[in-house]
Amino acid sequence: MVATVKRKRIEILVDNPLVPKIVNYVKKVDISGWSVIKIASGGGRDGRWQQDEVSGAAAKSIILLIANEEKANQLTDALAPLLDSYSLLLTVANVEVVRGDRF
Amino acid sequence: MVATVKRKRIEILVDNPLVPKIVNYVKKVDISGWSVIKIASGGGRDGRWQQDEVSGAAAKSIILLIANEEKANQLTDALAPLLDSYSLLLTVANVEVVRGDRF
Amino acid sequence: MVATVKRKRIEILVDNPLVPKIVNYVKKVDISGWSVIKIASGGGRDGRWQQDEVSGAAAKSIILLIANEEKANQLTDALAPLLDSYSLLLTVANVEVVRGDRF
Amino acid sequence: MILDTLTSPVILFFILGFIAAVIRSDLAIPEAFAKAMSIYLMAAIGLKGGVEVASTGFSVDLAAAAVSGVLLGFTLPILAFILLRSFAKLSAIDAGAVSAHYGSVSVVTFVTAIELLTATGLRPDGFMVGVMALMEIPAIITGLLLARAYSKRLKESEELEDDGGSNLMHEVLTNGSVILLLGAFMIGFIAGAEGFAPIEPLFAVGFKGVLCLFLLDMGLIAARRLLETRKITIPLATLAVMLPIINGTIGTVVGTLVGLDPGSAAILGVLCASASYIAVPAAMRLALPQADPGIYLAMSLGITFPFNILFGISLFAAIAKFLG
Amino acid sequence: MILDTLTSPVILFFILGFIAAVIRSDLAIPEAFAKAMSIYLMAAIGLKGGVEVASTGFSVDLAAAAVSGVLLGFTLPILAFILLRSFAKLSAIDAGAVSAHYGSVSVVTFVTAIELLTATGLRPDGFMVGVMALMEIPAIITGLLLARAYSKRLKESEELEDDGGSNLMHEVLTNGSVILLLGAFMIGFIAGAEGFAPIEPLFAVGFKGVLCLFLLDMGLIAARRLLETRKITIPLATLAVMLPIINGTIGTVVGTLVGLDPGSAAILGVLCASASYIAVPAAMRLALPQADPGIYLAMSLGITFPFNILFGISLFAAIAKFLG
Amino acid sequence: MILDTLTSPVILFFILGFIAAVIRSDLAIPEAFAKAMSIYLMAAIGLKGGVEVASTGFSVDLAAAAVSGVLLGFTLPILAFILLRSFAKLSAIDAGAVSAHYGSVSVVTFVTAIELLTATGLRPDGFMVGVMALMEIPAIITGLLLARAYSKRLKESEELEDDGGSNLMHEVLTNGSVILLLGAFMIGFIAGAEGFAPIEPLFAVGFKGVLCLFLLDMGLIAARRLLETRKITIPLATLAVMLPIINGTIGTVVGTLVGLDPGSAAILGVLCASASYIAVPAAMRLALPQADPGIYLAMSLGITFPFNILFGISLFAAIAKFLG
Ligand SMILES: Nc1ncnc2c1ncn2[C@@H]1O[C@H](COP(=O)(O)O)[C@@H](O)[C@H]1O
Ligand SMILES: Nc1ncnc2c1ncn2[C@@H]1O[C@H](COP(=O)(O)O)[C@@H](O)[C@H]1O
Ligand SMILES: Nc1ncnc2c1ncn2[C@@H]1O[C@H](COP(=O)(O)O)[C@@H](O)[C@H]1O
Ligand code: NA
Ligand code: NA
Ligand code: NA
Repeated sequence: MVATVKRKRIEILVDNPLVPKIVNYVKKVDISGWSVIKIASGGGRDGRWQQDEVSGAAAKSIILLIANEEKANQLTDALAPLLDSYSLLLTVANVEVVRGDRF
Repeated sequence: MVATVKRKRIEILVDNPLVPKIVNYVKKVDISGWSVIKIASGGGRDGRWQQDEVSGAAAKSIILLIANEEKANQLTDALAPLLDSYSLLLTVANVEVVRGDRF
Repeated sequence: MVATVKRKRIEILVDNPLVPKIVNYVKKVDISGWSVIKIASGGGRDGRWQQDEVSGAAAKSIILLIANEEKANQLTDALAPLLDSYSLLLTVANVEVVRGDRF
Repeated sequence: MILDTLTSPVILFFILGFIAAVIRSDLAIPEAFAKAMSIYLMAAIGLKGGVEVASTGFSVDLAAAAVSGVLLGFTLPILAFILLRSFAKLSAIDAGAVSAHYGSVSVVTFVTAIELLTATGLRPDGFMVGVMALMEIPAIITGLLLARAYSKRLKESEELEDDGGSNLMHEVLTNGSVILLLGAFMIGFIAGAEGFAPIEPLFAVGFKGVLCLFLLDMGLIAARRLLETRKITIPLATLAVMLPIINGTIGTVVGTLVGLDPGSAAILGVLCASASYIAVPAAMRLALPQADPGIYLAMSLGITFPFNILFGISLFAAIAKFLG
Repeated sequence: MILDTLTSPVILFFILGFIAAVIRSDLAIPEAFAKAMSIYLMAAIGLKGGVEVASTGFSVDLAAAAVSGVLLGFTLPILAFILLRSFAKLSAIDAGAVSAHYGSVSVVTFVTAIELLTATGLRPDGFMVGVMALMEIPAIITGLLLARAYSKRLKESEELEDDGGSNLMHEVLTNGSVILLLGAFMIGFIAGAEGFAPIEPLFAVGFKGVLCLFLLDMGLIAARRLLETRKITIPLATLAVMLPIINGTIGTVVGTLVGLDPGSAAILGVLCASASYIAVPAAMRLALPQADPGIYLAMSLGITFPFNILFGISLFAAIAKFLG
Repeated sequence: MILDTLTSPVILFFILGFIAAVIRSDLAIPEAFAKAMSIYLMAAIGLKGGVEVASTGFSVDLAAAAVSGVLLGFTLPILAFILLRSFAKLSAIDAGAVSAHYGSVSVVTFVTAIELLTATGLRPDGFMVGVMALMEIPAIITGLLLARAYSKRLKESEELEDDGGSNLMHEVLTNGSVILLLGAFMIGFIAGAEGFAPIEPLFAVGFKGVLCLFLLDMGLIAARRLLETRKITIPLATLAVMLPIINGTIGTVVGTLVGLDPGSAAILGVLCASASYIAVPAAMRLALPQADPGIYLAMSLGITFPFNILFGISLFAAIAKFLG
């Protein structure tokens, strides 16, 4: 069987205009990379929304990150003060990464 | 270190026309919000498909939900009778939500 | 409460042109299906990229699979030799699948 | 006319798409572009139809066509249901879903028919756009009633979802393509030829070219559906060709009998012959989730659509000419 | 002119979209198509403006319009801020964000106004496109300064993000729509009428038709915003109508005073009356993340935009005519 | 001609995109819109080429151009491979991948060249579209053979993926752009001028305008590639300019020698000079996954494409005129 390593899978749900800001934090913590997935529609306390708004200001994305526990903690610590004002949704889960030593 | 709470991460893979119906169930269970991600293509027992069909009837999305265990159970109980006829794929995983008391 | 079964949630981050190749491996291992999600943008050792490139060669997708542990292992074993040359990112997590006996 | 048809660029692009999919090319039209083209085409035909009715006024023909169209929409699914049950041995649920598709209409088949008929001198009346919009819905109702009447399984589970009915009717009546077609028709009617003039360039200049690119996509989709399906039996494939022939002939004959000119009668035939692949599949997924989309999409998109584009339109034109 | 307005296809498509959303139709314009149309519209008006200035040359009017536009952009948010604080009881942060929207401009309102004014013989000068591009930014600065000056919460958290300022200015100055408008303006200016001729067909033929389809989408978006919002109080709704009336009147009067022809004065009024829903929301999400997007989007997209399209443009045209 | 080039709107839009990316504007063309434009452009040039050949008939020139194009496609990568190995010290795998790009062609460079040459009176023959489609593929084969012949690593791993070969040939021959170009060419040929007339408006009216917007996007993409790359060394950057000059000169000379008119000879030069960034990158990702996309995309998109658009086309036109 192939070797795996335990890593954290971080998902950050964020308004599109704020993605570059979050990515800057990711880079400061020196995580190897990131991937952005678009949310097509959704709803919450502010009611429903759909991606098809001329104003992209209310559209959202998920930033997906694989990182080791240490860097994951650094990142969540760095982002914690912004959670409310940016209304981020930040989740962390355990994953096995196959041959994932570089993450 | 920042405080986290344990929550459930629910993913429901569903045909696009049925998304609003599932969202109605989500609202009944009073989960704080939901996010929809488009599936670009895929395959299963019915063969391959791609998003680029004029008829959106066969296209699929994932509804992503963060909820506490109690609400997650309520939702899966409510959706269970529909799993076969709607051919849903419903998974539940554990996540840590950073400062996630409101979910 | 509804019955659930333990399964593996596999995510394979891969360049778009290679998706069909990976899907061939998925079929060989006889996993019941797969779903492809587009990555909108991202960054890694090679710098940033965005989906909006005329050349789709550098764009990426995630292949999402639910499978039992045995098939998950078969797949990761089969893909392991390709991880580096294809620069795949392959993660495996635990999920509960509701009424998921067919996966 | 069949030869004219087969060398028209509109049809050649359809064939190109079909061949590309068959040889497993990765040629693909982005989904957003395809939707944009279908919005453009629906707005354009709605507008043109409305402008035309604004200049000719309402007529007996219009009323006759509208009433026949709606009645045909309600009744044709019954015949389809019987054939699907007896000949193809479908379950009541699947037969109801498929018959709803064949009673409803395909916008692209309609538009292509308008182009081909106009090119051969059989120009249909402008109000047929309105008739098409009206014909999208009735078959859905008949199809559902048939499925409910003949399926034990459905009757039992009915209590579970009592709210389904009103939701469905709302969904069907506010369907995007119905609203856009009727809305553009109204706008064309209100604006009239004079108000339409400033926006005409976009909707006139691009129309046939856009139709070509759209049919390229439809060729890709139809062939991919057909190649991927595992649900089509020989009886089903046979019906996917027979139903358009039967329904189309009935439609053309009825059109002629109620006094439509040959072009409009042929178009009524095309509407009856065509099977929906946008409004109805979505409605069925919602109202009859137990029905198998693999069956109705493969039949309507994979077989009936190409058949109508390549042969059906010419056939009903010939019948209409012969009768007219 | 209001009646003319309400039977123009451009406006009828807006109304169609609005109604479709209100009856909860699933009609939707794909996001990529909407963005494509907005890129097309901005390139087209930029080019046309540049070509026009290339042939007429720079003039005193141009300078007067540009200076007034920029000054109005800087100052109008102050009035809005006062009203939002006192009358609608908004927090300083929310009031700052909203006032930035009302000081900035809406491209689609501008384009629609150009069409409607030209159709009624009040053709504005080509250089007003450049004025519009210049007016996108100043209000953002005033809005932010007001929020910072009057919000305790902001002052405290200021240390946290000291890099914010320079980032924001960069973001705002390199905003895609500003670059595209000014860039297309420059290209039109360099190419001149002769260089523009070969590409004119696309940008001339399609323009009004594309505007129709774009306004269809805007109608859908405006109504959905309004239906989904839970943040709009009666004072806020009142201001979303009063602010365009006040700002638009000021703009038209100023335009007339600095010597613009009635068409251009009316357009300056429309620019002042319109509220941004592309550039400014994105900037506010970045610079004032604590401000509630539910408020500023519902006001600018849900109320002010429809108000200006349906009534505002005609109102400022009337004022300009009366004064001119 | 260089000055004409640099003030043509088509080129100015490219420069605008380039500048926007350099100042890090967030201006972006939605992916679906860009793909839609590229489908439109390919369908349009394919159709026009086919219609033209239908009216002029097959000729010796056509055969000569096709044969030279294919032979150049097979052989030019060898020279590129040698220079990339010796001068830029690339691994055999990377050198094979890059040389395949430079032997193949860029559709947009071709289209832009057609526009610029036609504008300066050097109108190339219609059949060059077919030549371009034929030139997409040969270099892929040469590039792969070179990589396999000179890379130890590849030879060892060969057993692992024996099915690769047939899959790849299928992939390359059914590549979407090849099918669309050749298919539209065939349709134009079958339909002829008369059949083409009804759909011509879309493909004629919009063409140059769409090309402008497409080049705007290409400017953004080229500059972003260049800014983000970390893989470009000075020798690689030098070759990304030298290879187009060398290949383009060879192509123009060969074109003149086999008897093409100056316009067509210049276009053959442009085809040789241009580097693929659609078909070949996808094929390389599949067939040589070990090759670094960061290198070949940065060279072909980031340097060679802008070089050809801004200078290369004018250069080969001058050479062709001088020789012709
Ligand atoms: N740690 C990570 N987490 C999530 N996505 C990643 C990560 N590292 C790389 N990626 C994705 O993989 C792509 C290629 O990464 P690389 O091979 O490092 O250039 C990036 O553009 C990201 O989309
Ligand atoms: N519990 C949740 N699970 C998944 N997504 C959520 C959840 N709550 C909120 N969201 C997403 O976050 C967005 C903003 O939520 P809110 O801040 O509650 O308005 C929503 O539109 C959803 O896309
Ligand atoms: N094991 C699986 N993992 C991920 N997605 C799946 C799986 N099985 C099915 N799917 C998705 O569900 C769709 C329908 O599957 P099926 O009902 O088997 O035809 C497929 O097209 C996939 O997108
Ligand atoms: Na029918
Ligand atoms: Na304003
Ligand atoms: Na080349």
